[in-house]
Amino acid sequence: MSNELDALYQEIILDHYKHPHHQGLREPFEAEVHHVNPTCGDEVTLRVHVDDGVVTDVSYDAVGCSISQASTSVMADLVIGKPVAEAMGIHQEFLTLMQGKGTVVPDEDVLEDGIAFAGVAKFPARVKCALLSWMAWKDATTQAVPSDATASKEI
Amino acid sequence: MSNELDALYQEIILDHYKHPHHQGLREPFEAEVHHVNPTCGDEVTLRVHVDDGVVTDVSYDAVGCSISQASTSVMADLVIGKPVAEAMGIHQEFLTLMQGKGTVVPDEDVLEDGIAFAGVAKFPARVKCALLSWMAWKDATTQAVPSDATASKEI
Amino acid sequence: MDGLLPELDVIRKDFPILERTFDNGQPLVYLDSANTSQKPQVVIDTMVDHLERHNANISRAMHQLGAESTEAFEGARDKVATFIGAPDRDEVIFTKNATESLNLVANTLAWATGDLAVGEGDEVVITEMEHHSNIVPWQLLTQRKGATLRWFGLTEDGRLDLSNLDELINERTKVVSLTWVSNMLGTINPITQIARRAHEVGAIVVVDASQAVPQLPVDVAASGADLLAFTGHKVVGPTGIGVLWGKRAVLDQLPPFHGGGEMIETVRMDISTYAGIPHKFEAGTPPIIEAIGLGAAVDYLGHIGMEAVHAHEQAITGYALEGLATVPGLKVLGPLEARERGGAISFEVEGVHPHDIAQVLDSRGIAVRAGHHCAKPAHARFGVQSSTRMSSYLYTTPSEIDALVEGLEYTRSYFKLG
Amino acid sequence: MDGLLPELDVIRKDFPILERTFDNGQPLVYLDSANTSQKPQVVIDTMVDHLERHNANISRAMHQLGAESTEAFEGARDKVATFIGAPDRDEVIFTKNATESLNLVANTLAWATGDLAVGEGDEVVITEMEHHSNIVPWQLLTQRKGATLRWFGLTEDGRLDLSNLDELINERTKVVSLTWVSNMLGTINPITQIARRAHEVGAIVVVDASQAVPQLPVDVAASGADLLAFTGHKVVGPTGIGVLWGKRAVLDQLPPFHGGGEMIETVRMDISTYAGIPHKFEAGTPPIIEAIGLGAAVDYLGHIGMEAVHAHEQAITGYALEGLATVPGLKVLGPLEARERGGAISFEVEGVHPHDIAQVLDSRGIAVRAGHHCAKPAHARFGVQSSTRMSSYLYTTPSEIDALVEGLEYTRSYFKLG
Ligand SMILES: Cc1ncc(COP(=O)(O)O)c(C=O)c1O
Ligand SMILES: Cc1ncc(COP(=O)(O)O)c(C=O)c1O
Repeated sequence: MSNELDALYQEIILDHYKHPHHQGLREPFEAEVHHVNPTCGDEVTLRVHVDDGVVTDVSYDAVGCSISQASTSVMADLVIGKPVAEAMGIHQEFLTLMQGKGTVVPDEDVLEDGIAFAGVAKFPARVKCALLSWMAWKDATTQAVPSDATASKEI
Repeated sequence: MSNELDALYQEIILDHYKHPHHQGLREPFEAEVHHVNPTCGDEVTLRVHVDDGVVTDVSYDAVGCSISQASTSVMADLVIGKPVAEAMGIHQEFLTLMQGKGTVVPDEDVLEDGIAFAGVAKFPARVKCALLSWMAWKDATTQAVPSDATASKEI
Repeated sequence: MDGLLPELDVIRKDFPILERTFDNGQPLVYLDSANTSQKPQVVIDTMVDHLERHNANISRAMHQLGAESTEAFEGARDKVATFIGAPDRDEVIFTKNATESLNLVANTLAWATGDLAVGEGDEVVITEMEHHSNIVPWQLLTQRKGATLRWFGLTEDGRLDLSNLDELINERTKVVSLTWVSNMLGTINPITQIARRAHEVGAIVVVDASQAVPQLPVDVAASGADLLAFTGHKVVGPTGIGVLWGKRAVLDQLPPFHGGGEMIETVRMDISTYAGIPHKFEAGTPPIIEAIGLGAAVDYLGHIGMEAVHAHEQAITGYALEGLATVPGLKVLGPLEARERGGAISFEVEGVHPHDIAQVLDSRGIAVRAGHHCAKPAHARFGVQSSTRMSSYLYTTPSEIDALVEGLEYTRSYFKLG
Repeated sequence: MDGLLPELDVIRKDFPILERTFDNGQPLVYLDSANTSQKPQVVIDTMVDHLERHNANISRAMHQLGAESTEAFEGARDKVATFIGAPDRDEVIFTKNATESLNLVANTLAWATGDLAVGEGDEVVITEMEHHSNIVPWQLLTQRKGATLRWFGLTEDGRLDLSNLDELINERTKVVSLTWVSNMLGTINPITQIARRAHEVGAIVVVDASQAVPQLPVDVAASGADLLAFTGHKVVGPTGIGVLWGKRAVLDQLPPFHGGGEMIETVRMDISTYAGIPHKFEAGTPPIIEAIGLGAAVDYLGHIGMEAVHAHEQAITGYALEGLATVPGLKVLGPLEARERGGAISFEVEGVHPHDIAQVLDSRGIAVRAGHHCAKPAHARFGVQSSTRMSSYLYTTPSEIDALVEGLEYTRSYFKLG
């Protein structure tokens, strides 16, 4: 049973959980959103600062389990500094991994620490935890950026 | 299977069905009621004329199956001419017979042709048919007679 | 006989109750499937397996049993969505029966604001052949909101009288709600044509598909319906489960129905926010086992194929119409062509009341329905209080129809009709 | 240990799921009964027997199967009435779950006229420890009718703060709705005392007995409730069935809930009249199999005896409270005395999130619930987002509690807490 758990709770996840990156709410920002996981009550308030098409900052205040906290930290690492379109691509890649029920092999070049979440995809009840802040980020970024800008770049 | 049916469809019942007594709506009357069996839609409009504590007339217009039609006819035979309290007693006796699931032995002195309904008590779905007009009669009579009058006499 | 299901004997073996014989030795001849259908073993076994091995509450439970239960429940939603051609699985709302589905719509419309709101001067249109479950909710809505209830009348042969279609459905019409297949007359209504007119004037279309989903291949997206209701127990599924399908755009506009667990996003003492569809309309612990049973039921029907089920129903209905025509004094209420109707056939026999017919048939093991079949206005339209109704399904055999016709002959002789 | 059910091993054998082992070889330790209870074989078998031999629609069906089905369904109503001490069997309304029962009350009150009508200036009183299913319906009612929602706060040890009882329940109060036993804190509330005050000011009292009926001997007539709700799946019955009990005088005054089949007296196109209770509130084909399953469930519990079930729950709860007290950093939310609480125990463990606790326990086969347990306001009151909850039932053994406590120790070590 420990193996099972270890597949879920990778060291990387526990590290991010204990020492989350980019935590806190900062200025400036163009959009702030508040997302909750209705099932368990986990919450995140998240701000996005986009400057000249680049995700310049993601700041947040979040309450939740190790998976959701670590996922928020990894997400911030991954998207900060990236052009919006590229960041959206990473979001899509992470989404595909999470919805793959454990059958998708993650690409470390794209997802970096995010590959540690491959094990989460086998625990359907935890997928929502891992996705909470990614969904919040996408929502906020879509608000922060004029929609046709994102759309056209996404192609 | 014919035996089963014959227990239900006694000759007396079929006779009353084909030639119902006291049919039609007449004057005078103190109360008129309209009852329906919500399950099947059978209906009866029934009038009661009480004179000096005696059920002087019961007149009706009814749509329904053989059991409900025959029961109405037999009921009218039984209560017309009886003091209200005595008629209420007969009503109670018939009710007991119907609710007895076939275990109650009817008293021919009280129920006369009504004893033919003993077989109906074994068919739960038909008990409502047999009781429709009796319930209507009780309702109308209670309206026609000041309540304490009935109550005190019922003892 | 053309159109009968090829392996009817094998299909009958799937339904344990069909082996039932009564105390008097008579085998069951079940001709009351429009009232409720019988259940194949696979539906029963699926429910039992879940109860004995996987039972847990859903969504909220994160443990293994909870995950298994959630997967089975949401899997049933996928199956239903596929079965009725729903473009989006989240558009499938689980209710307790068709009646709740229809009331859900009428009740949320009562509190809706914006385009969907129903108020004074607005009209709701139904038909004279509706089941009470598609009449009373609209009476309550229109009475409470000061709107007007109107309805299509019926022609002598039991079809909708569409001669005043354009007047009846007009600029004031907010909702048109009608049955796809009548449970009393058997009539199949031209819902797509009526929906077209309704959409022209901006009304939403609610379809009561309680008798259609069991009998016809149903494609909700092509039907013209904005919202569509049916009930589990008539599609070889269990009781306690119904479905409301609706277009996302319409469902999103409606306010929540019941308040409680599962339908919320967040709750504070003073105010709450609500989840998206389907959960917004599924307050409380849903009928979990029942949804799972329904999933197995639509799988079963899907496996046989609804085209085949429909062909079987038409063959049996045609054979029954022929047989019934031989009974003296028998008059069918509704269309006389099998091709234009569903498998419920209501009729009168001169000189015997429907209860008495049903009683005699019952003594021979034949189960039919007698009464108003929850369609009093349609009965009133034809000047009768009640009727006798036989209704077949995929397990019905021609010899069961023969038994019915013989039973009716016997009934006439029992009641000494010439 | 005092109070345990004498033949616990035999009882456990009645529940097939308790023999379940998971893929990793761990046997199931089911400590999530406040979420949903497991089902004894007799409940499953009763449902299967009905489906395989007696299935038919009720009331409306007059044939033999219909008579059998109706008798079984109405027999279940008698059983439930006896089980909860209802003075009149017609006061027992079958719904789909407790949530529907509570919404039925709030929804019909929205359309009530006369004494029961709720409008501007009127107040509805609930408590901060309610399940969402007893919060959201009252928010919707008060918002829609312009009335005011008020609530009892909670004391630090998880009880109702009754210090402002007389102010909170006052001449403006129309409805007081509260839970008998909290599903999060385990608190047993003094409902009779509160009902007395409510009746002084002429308010009606609605009791959410979802956690009380499974655990306590319940006598509705003595409880002080005017209306009382519970849910089948928590009393070893199936999903898809709930109960609303109400005093006849109150139920008679309420307008109908959903419109449709079975709830009518007569229907015309323009207007309808309605049946008396219980049918007035049971539109459509009811959850027949589910009601019959619930009948078998309350028979099963009645046979064991609710005094004995309650004593067992108290013994296990006491043992669990002791065991949990040995886990470093663990804090129980709610009363700490087994005698004053039901069998749901929610707790926090410093340094580990409830999801992570539940996940580690699950890997050892132990099923508990993590989250807000549909009681967000009560969690907010104690400054937490979520908690872990263990909940026992009549089949729970002391060694399962030992497994939980060991599992919590293991969780702490897994997450490297000192
Ligand atoms: C106290 C309480 N009230 C109401 C409910 C709602 O019950 P259901 O989900 O069966 O409607 C529950 C259970 O979830 C409960 O514990
Ligand atoms: C046409 C039609 N509509 C609605 C219903 C109601 O279904 P239920 O009683 O399952 O809610 C029925 C069946 O009784 C029906 O035949």
